[in-house]
Amino acid sequence: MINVSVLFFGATAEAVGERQMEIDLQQPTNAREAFTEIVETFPQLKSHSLLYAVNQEYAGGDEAINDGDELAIFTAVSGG
Amino acid sequence: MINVSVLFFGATAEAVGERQMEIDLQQPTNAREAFTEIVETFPQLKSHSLLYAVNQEYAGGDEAINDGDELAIFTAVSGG
Amino acid sequence: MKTSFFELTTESLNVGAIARRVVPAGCGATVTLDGYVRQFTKGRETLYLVYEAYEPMALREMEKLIEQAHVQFEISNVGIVHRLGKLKIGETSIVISVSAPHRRAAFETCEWLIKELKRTVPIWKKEFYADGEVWVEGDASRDSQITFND
Amino acid sequence: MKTSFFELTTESLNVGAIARRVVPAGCGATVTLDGYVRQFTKGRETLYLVYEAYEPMALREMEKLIEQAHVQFEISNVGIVHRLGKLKIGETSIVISVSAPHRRAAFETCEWLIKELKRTVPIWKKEFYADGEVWVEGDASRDSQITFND
Repeated sequence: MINVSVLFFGATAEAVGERQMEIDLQQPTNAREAFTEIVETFPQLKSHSLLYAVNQEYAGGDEAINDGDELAIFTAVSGG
Repeated sequence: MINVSVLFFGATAEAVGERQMEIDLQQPTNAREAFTEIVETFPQLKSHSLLYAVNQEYAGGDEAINDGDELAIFTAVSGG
Repeated sequence: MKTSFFELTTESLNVGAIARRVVPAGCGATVTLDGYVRQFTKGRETLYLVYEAYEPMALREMEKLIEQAHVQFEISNVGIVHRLGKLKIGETSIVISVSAPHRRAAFETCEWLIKELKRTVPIWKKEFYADGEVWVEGDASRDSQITFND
Repeated sequence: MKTSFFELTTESLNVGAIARRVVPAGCGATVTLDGYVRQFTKGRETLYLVYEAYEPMALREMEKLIEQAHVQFEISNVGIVHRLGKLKIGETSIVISVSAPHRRAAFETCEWLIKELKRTVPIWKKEFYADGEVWVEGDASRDSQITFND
């Protein structure tokens, strides 16, 4: 088991009802597997088009996930 | 004879030593003829690439020149 | 990076002061984009906005944009300041200011930066209307977007 | 012309204030060009500058540029302010600010306006160096330029 932080912003924070949580995961193979598991836990996220980040970098899916990592799930950005 | 004002700016004012003068001209056929006559009076202007205006509009050369008109002779602009 | 800078702030933005900070002595022109809260979007009246950021990641992404701009364009300095929190109608949300020896590069870089910022920097806008509120979702055109939850 | 404006002034220019004056409620972005006195031009050090204008004609030409911009581009407002008289290094000589519903038009129009202003508006710059002074002559690329004194 590894422990990761998961951050939500804007629409995803509103959908999940939390801005940050600690989650235990079976050691995932990669970011794709980790995020898929998290989104299954919060199916209300599925109505959004989601972006993912690992340790403050956009994740392509193949990144390794390690204990203590900071994961983030958010919708397409709308700053400017 | 008609009487016109002639204005000079920047490099042309410096070359002529005046910023404004009243000049009497034999009724010129057009702006080309008027400006040619003025420039002949101040040959020191010939070392510059000159632009001309009649009554605060760029002159193409064919404009009529009338008594009381405001003529101007200046170099390519360098504002900005 | 020279004297380029990138900041997030909840204070109101002074466009002229930000534009001035990117000016080096040898430079010819500064181009500044000033984005602000519109009163009407598609006919609907906005009362106010709230901007929220994933702050450390937003700053990293802004820094990357500036680094990339210095590689791609002949520029001197860049300043990017994005405001966060609640903004009233007409208040400035973002200022991007680019100085360059030649104005063409300043225009090009400034336009490139706002386009990229809207695509990559993790900041979100919530619009508050008389009859509701909504988190605006971007057009999700990031190249590397992953949709593996589908 | 909406609330567009064009001015000549011997006072110092406040870039932010000028940018702000062109902002209408429905508009999305303002792009501002801020041109200022360079310290070095082709390696030669400028001490200060003097700008001189054929004022009434300059204002007419600026007005024409703004009218033409409103015809050619999808913009809201334009502000052009050119400073005259003596300017120190780093001081702003010109501000052109364009607001538009879409930023592309604001960038495009602002760039077009400075290019045209440098070509058509009768304003001249005199550079003062440690060892001399010179009236700068533009590149004389006006379409209608007449050279009948040759």
